[in-house]
Amino acid sequence: MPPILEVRDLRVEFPTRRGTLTALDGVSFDIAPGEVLGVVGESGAGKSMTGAAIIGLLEPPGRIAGGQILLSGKRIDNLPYEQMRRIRGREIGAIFQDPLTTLNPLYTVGRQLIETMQTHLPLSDKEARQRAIGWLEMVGIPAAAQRVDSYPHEFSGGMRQRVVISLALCAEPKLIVADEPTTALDVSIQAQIIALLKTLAREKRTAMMLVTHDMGVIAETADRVAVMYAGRIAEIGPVRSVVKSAKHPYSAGLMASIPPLDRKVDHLAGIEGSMPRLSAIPQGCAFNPRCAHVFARCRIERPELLETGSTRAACWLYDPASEKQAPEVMRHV
Amino acid sequence: MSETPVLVAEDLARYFDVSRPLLQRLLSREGRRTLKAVDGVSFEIPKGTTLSLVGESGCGKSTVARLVVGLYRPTRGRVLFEGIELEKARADAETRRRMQMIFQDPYASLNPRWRVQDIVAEPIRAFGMAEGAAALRERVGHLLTQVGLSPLDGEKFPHEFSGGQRQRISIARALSSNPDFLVCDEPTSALDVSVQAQILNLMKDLQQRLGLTYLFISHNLAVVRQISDRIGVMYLGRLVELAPAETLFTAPRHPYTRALMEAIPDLEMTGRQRIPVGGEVPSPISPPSGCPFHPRCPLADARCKAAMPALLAPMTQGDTVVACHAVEERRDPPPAPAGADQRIGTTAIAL
Amino acid sequence: MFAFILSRILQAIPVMLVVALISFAMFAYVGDPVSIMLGQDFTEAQRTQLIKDLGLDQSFLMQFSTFIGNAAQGEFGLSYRLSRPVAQLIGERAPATLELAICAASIALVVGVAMGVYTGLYRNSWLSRAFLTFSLVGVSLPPFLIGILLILIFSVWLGWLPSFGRGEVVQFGWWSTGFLTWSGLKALILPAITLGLFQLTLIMRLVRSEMLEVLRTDYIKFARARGLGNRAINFGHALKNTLVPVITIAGLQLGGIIAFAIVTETVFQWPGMGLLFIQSVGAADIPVMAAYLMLIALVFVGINLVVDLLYFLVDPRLRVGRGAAGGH
Amino acid sequence: MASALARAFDSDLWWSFKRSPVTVASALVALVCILGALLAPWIAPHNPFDLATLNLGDAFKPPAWAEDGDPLFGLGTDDQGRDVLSAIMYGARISLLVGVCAVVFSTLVGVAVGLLAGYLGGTADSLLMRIADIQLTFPSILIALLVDGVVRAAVPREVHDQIALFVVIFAIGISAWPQFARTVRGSTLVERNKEYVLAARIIGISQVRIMLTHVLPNVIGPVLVIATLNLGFAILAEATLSFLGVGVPPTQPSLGTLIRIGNDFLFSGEWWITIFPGIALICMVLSVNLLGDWLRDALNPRLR
Amino acid sequence: QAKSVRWAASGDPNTMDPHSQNVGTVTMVLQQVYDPLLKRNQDLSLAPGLATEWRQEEPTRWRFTLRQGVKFHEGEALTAEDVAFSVQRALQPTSNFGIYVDTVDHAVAVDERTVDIILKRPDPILSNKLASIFIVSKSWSEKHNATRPQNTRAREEMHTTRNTNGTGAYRLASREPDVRTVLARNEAWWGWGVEGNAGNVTEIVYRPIASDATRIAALLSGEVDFVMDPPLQDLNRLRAAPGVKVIEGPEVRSIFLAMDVNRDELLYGDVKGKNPFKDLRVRQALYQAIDVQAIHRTTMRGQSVVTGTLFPEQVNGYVKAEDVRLPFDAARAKALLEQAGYPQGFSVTLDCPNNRYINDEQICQNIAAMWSRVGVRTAVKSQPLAPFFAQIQKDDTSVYLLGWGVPTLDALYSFQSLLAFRNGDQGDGIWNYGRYSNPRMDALVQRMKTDTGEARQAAITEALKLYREDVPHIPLHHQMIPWAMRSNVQIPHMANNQPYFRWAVVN
Ligand SMILES: Nc1ncnc2c1ncn2[C@@H]1O[C@H](COP(=O)(O)OP(=O)(O)OP(=O)(O)O)[C@@H](O)[C@H]1O
Ligand SMILES: Nc1ncnc2c1ncn2[C@@H]1O[C@H](COP(=O)(O)OP(=O)(O)OP(=O)(O)O)[C@@H](O)[C@H]1O
Ligand SMILES: [Mg+2]
Ligand SMILES: [Mg+2]
Repeated sequence: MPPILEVRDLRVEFPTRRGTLTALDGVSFDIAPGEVLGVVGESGAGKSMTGAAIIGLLEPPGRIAGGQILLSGKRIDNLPYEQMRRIRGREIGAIFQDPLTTLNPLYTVGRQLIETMQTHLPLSDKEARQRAIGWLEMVGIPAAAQRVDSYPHEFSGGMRQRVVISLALCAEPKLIVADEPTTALDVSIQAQIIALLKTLAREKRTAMMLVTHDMGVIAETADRVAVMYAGRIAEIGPVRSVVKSAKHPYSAGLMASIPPLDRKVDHLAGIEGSMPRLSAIPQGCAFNPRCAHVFARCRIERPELLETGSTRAACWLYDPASEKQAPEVMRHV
Repeated sequence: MSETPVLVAEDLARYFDVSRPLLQRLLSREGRRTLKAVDGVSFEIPKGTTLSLVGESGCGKSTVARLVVGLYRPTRGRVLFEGIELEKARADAETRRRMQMIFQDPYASLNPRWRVQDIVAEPIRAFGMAEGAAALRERVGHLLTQVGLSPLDGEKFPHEFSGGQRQRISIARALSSNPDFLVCDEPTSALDVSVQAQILNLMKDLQQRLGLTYLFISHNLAVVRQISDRIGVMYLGRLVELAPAETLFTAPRHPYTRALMEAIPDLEMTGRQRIPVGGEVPSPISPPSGCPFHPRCPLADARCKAAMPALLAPMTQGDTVVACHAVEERRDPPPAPAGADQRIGTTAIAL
Repeated sequence: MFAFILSRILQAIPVMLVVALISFAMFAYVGDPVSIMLGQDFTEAQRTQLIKDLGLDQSFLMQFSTFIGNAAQGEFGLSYRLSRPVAQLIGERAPATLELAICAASIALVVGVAMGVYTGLYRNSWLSRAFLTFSLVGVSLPPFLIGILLILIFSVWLGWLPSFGRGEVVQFGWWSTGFLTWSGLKALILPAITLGLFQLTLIMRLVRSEMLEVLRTDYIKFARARGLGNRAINFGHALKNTLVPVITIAGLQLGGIIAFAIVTETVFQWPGMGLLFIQSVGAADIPVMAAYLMLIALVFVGINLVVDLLYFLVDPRLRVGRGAAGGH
Repeated sequence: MASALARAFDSDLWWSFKRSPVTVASALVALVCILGALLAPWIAPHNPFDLATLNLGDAFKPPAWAEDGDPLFGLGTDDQGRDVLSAIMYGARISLLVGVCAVVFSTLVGVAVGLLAGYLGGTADSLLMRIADIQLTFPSILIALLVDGVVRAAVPREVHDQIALFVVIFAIGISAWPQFARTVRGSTLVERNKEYVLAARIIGISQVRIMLTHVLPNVIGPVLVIATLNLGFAILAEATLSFLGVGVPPTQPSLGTLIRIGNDFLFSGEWWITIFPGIALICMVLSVNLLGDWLRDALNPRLR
Repeated sequence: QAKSVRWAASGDPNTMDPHSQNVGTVTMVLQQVYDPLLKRNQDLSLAPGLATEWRQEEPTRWRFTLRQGVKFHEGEALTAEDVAFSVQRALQPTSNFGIYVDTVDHAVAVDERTVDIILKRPDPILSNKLASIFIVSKSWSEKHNATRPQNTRAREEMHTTRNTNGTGAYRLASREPDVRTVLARNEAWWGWGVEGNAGNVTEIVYRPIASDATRIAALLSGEVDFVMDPPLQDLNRLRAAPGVKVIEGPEVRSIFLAMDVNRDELLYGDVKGKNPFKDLRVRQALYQAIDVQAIHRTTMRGQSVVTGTLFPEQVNGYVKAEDVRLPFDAARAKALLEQAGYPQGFSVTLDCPNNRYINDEQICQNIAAMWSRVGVRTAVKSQPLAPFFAQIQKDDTSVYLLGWGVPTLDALYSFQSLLAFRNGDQGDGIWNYGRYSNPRMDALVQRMKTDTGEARQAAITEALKLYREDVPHIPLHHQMIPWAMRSNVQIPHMANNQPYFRWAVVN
């Protein structure tokens, strides 16, 4: 099946007073219909930026400086605003992190739903309202027929996130970009929202890019996962492989940092140091200053995504050419 | 334990008045409205151990923390610091010196206009613990080194540091007065996992080296597990279960504790469908009657709706106390939940 | 809703009392009406008699309570200067000031909001920059200078517009309006512009910054992500949200318009309350000044009430009591 | 100190300053105005305040470049034979003095009240803010007119002229403090619940000290912006009061008084008496406002 | 056809009651509406008004014969009763016109056409005074409950506050205080066609415009036809403006400075223990320090008559020979100061109104500069007229500027108010705030009150001489009042600053 979304070598830059920052550099991946791609990484790694670039809503002065984004085989990164607008909502839906602020407080949720649907679909007011109620029911809002005329502040956080999801889905897009949809929610509510997203994606065969820094959510929801580090993809592959046997030293360290629930450990593995600022990304592999397996080449040359068997990792350890110099091939922690 | 616990909370309660202004209240004929942020919480923390409190947002964890360090006065009940009433204890600088707090938000917990060395030195100055500028500088340098920073960093301002480094500065400040007791209110929840691991390691390390006592607050069960000796689960301002860490994870008793464990995403792709807790967290202004958890509880019956359960020790486990009618009446499923033993090798949690 | 309005009104009472006290206490000292009223020839006995007649020999508290009692009934006595009931005088002058204020406010609001929205949306266009520069010049020009310059240009040089007064007015009961005659409308233009210009620039700047603020919010981003059209986003979502703070400030500004009318009316000899006030200050006409001040306060209280009601209309979050909604 | 300076020149503020030619220009204009005003006694060609030097024979001389101009009086003379240029410099001195003092006064009051209200909260807060509300009920020039009238009546008249300046300063200053108080209170409410304040409280630092060393430095940023913008308003308010005839005494005219006096001669062809002070006033206020505007944008990270 | 004059000045009448307020702004409107017994010619001499003849029957009894066929605006015929009533009305305590009838005991109607006025004592200038008393209808006043003048002091409103019923050439058609007062021609007026009353104005619209600039702008832009008080500095421009003309003429108002010559130490000055103004040499010095010609030229723009005496020539009793100034001589002024013991000068505060007389504040500043130059450091304290008068009427001043008009056109009015010692008698010394006191002056004033003919003039002449010698005031100038109007309007200029529209012609 041809992928619904293809991202090729995406590069996003921010011109600032102290020179141009490269927020994303050479990001490439694709998502097939009905597939859930998880994107994880630490804060500032460029996860949201990737999402924003795909829906064409990079905050100025950020701009796409290179690469391509293709939706169903058509380039969309260079579309004029008006054409891109018709794609947003209709072909690509988006869900943001904070349900408390993503809804316009001055309009009823029904109005916002109807407005969205009528923007993209030829619906009469009555039909649209019917559908709005239907969508609210679908995302599990009890007494939807009455709640459709409520204002956002009359809903709790979890309920609001459901409304946001219904808004993202109501024009039946083929792809959903969900940027940390559960981070702002309580643990118990989080589970509800994830379950909902999963069900909807499966039922509607919608592809989904799920951005989060919660590995648990990814493990449970995603089919494949991309680990990002300093604006680049460090590793990408099937979720089971990444979680169980990450190949890139960073993803491996990340997994090891997660405190286990089932046992107490004396010392969490962790990774020393912290992610570099965009203005000071080291030459070569961005991870090299923190990497336990660093060798000369890492400091000079930037690694491409390399096949490691089950996943693809941007690490020279997996380049047959550098095998000789490499320290012993790392074992999964 | 024969030794006096470092901290004892007895029937601690704190209500907030969230009424509307008098005039409007009179006109719309509504009474005062109180928010019972914490309502009758009791626990003790023996020296050198860690008690953790977990629970969802708004359940009163931070309020307990603030009560314990004396930022709030309790509405009811009292706090004893080494057997002394907190108010009295805090009146004495020497005792005050011995309790410190670490906060959640590494961005708000450091005064952005102060240099790091001044931030760290503030308690030292306040308690007159260093004679002369040189001694002060040396001590600050030492503290910074202790938390894994360079003494040279003292010259900088907080905004020049990453979140994790700021949290270290926060810890350095807390340690600067040589405290015995640290209250940590979600010290890692604003941090990335890799950094969180560093901070947790650091805290554990310090506890071992300095014999600190922690009250540790988090909403993250996995984090709590790594650091606690005992864990209290809070729901709507009350403790619903208080148990040794191991016991809580191997044999959670309260339906809410179980639900929480259920809700944690599973890093092990078992294909098992999680069963999320239904419903929403009720508002603490108008909590449900009886057991506050009953609207969401699969085991709820008429009694749960009517009467508030007391925190009791169930027959089967020695050190655990649970506030649940179902547990008391043994209506609950068998203690060892399916999740715990099946999920061997599971790492999980919200980062 | 009703309770809300009632509570607002109750809250206004102490405000009005304080205003009454201030206006009374302050103006009781500003000038000595006695010497004005006596004219060129009088004896000492006449002087004492007059002081007694005016009640100026009574204790402060007595004078004040009399004042309040009367004021509550809209009774401010007779003007020292004009020997006519103050209420009537002010009643006659109010339409002129109110019409001027309404015009100035409408100009300020309509043009100010429009320019504010434009500069908010197109931050970097040259027109925006021109508007911004213009607005700064606007707040840097003293209003009296603007008035004088406008007269110089449009009345004296070009002879297009009248330089003073209201033109022909049409009387509807006690209300006299200049809106219905050609000369009345022409006479309105210069004073309304002078008065409105300052507020216009303030409102424009306010709307602009609120607009910039709102355009950055998550819900606007989300609205874009849903593919809504620019019009729907800018005017449906963004503008309405900027209204909430704009309403408050604009409300206060409108009060400012009435106060600044003093200057404008002086320059344009506009027969409104401000002119009456300044003339009264010159003659130490205490009753008129006190009444004027009370009226201004009342207008402010009224405006604030309207502002609160507008909040109600615009922002659904205010329609339920605080704390009833969930969420932390 | 040197490092502080170096840092200042390396800061974002300096950078955004350099980048905006309008701002640089307005800073220059403001500097010229301020220097001209401050140094007036030394650099002004005449001393318009010294009555003994005035000669009625010199009255109504047009600017030097005009036909009957006198090179001695660059911008001409007014009805009293005062040199307009000198009068402007001395007048700007008064205007600036009034403006700056009024702003400093309202800033001090406003910041103190705002800090107290925000930090103490509760009854003190509602009381102080209520007062601010009532004060806001009166438009500023009304307040100024009131204060002026009351003070004139309340103090013995020998001291009137000596204190006239202070009265104007007070009158203008008093009408602006609620704005500062509200802003400071707002930020204080935010700051005082920030964790660094809690940390200081746990240590047991005294409330006053916390207010001054922790809260104050963090709420002062917006105050600076408001203060700059208010400076323009204060200068204008002084001019307006003087125009209405209740400002500083006419023997020591401020710019506003000069404009009012000159206004009488506008139609009679002696335009320079009012136009030059008018231009000076506008330049001064405009440059200050431009600077304030820039400062506001530069300090607001979200506008970058 | 309709000929309308739009007329503007800075002030507005504050009542329409004919006997309540003796103020120029009131009179200028009312005298179009009401007639007095005697009217004035263009040179201010007396002419028959409602009375066609008048005679002094006895020293204390005057007889007036009324004009026939005169009707009030509301239709009733003028009778002797109306005249007697009007005089009595002016005598009421609430009247502000007492000074014009101070010698009158009462008035009686002898028959339909004859009225006798009985005096308390002989009054040489009664006829002059009666030219200021308007005649109202008795029946109308009684019907509207207005038999006494409106008491502005008691804050009352009467029918007469806003309504009129006179016999004059114009009727009050409508009135909005401070905004607009409209007068309509009374075609039935007895005077049309008589004695050169050839006016053709059918409607007068009066509008007060307080701001000088605005008033002038309105004239220039053609919004008004006639401005009574154009600012002096604008005269040149007005003269040059097409379609506008300026007519000039003297006003019976003199501007002078008066000094506190009573206190032992000045209230506002730095001389301790003595009052420099008590020293004649200091008064002369200050007099001679003033370059009044410069003020005349610059500040007054030629619109003043420099004077050395108390009142202008239009006033009865004026003596040309006494109208001589001490010469301007700064050196002499310094010398005099030195002789008086003030080689370093002293400081003093000059009180000054700023909206009462023509360029009052500027004149004060001029003088302050001139005095400063001879060493008398002068601070000017200028205020609007209300606080200014409030202050000086408490004698709370050291030196002040005052302007004095003489509505009776007789010397007594000035001497009595300004220079007599304040002894509690009606009118004596009530504007003498420097409390100048000279028994000789007081005696002369008493003589002016009773003497007639030559004897009286002798007293006045002597008083004027004393005024020059004693220097209780420093006289400056008599004001000139230019009127500005559109060229198609002709209104004769009057020294009492009153326009008489019965003479006005619009082309
Ligand atoms: N306007 C901007 N100017 C300069 N840099 C920016 C701007 N916006 C974002 N960045 C930088 O771009 C990088 C990527 O940001 P992004 O928001 O995508 O991170 P993220 O992975 O979503 O992090 P989080 O988990 O915190 O949401 C960050 O380092 C951020 O500092
Ligand atoms: N000062 C206060 N005034 C009124 N209500 C308060 C106050 N402080 C806390 N609350 C309320 O008390 C309840 C408990 O708050 P608390 O901060 O203790 O929760 P928490 O468990 O720390 O939540 P979180 O995980 O979000 O930090 C909340 O509903 C909160 O809104
Ligand atoms: Mg993000
Ligand atoms: Mg908390």
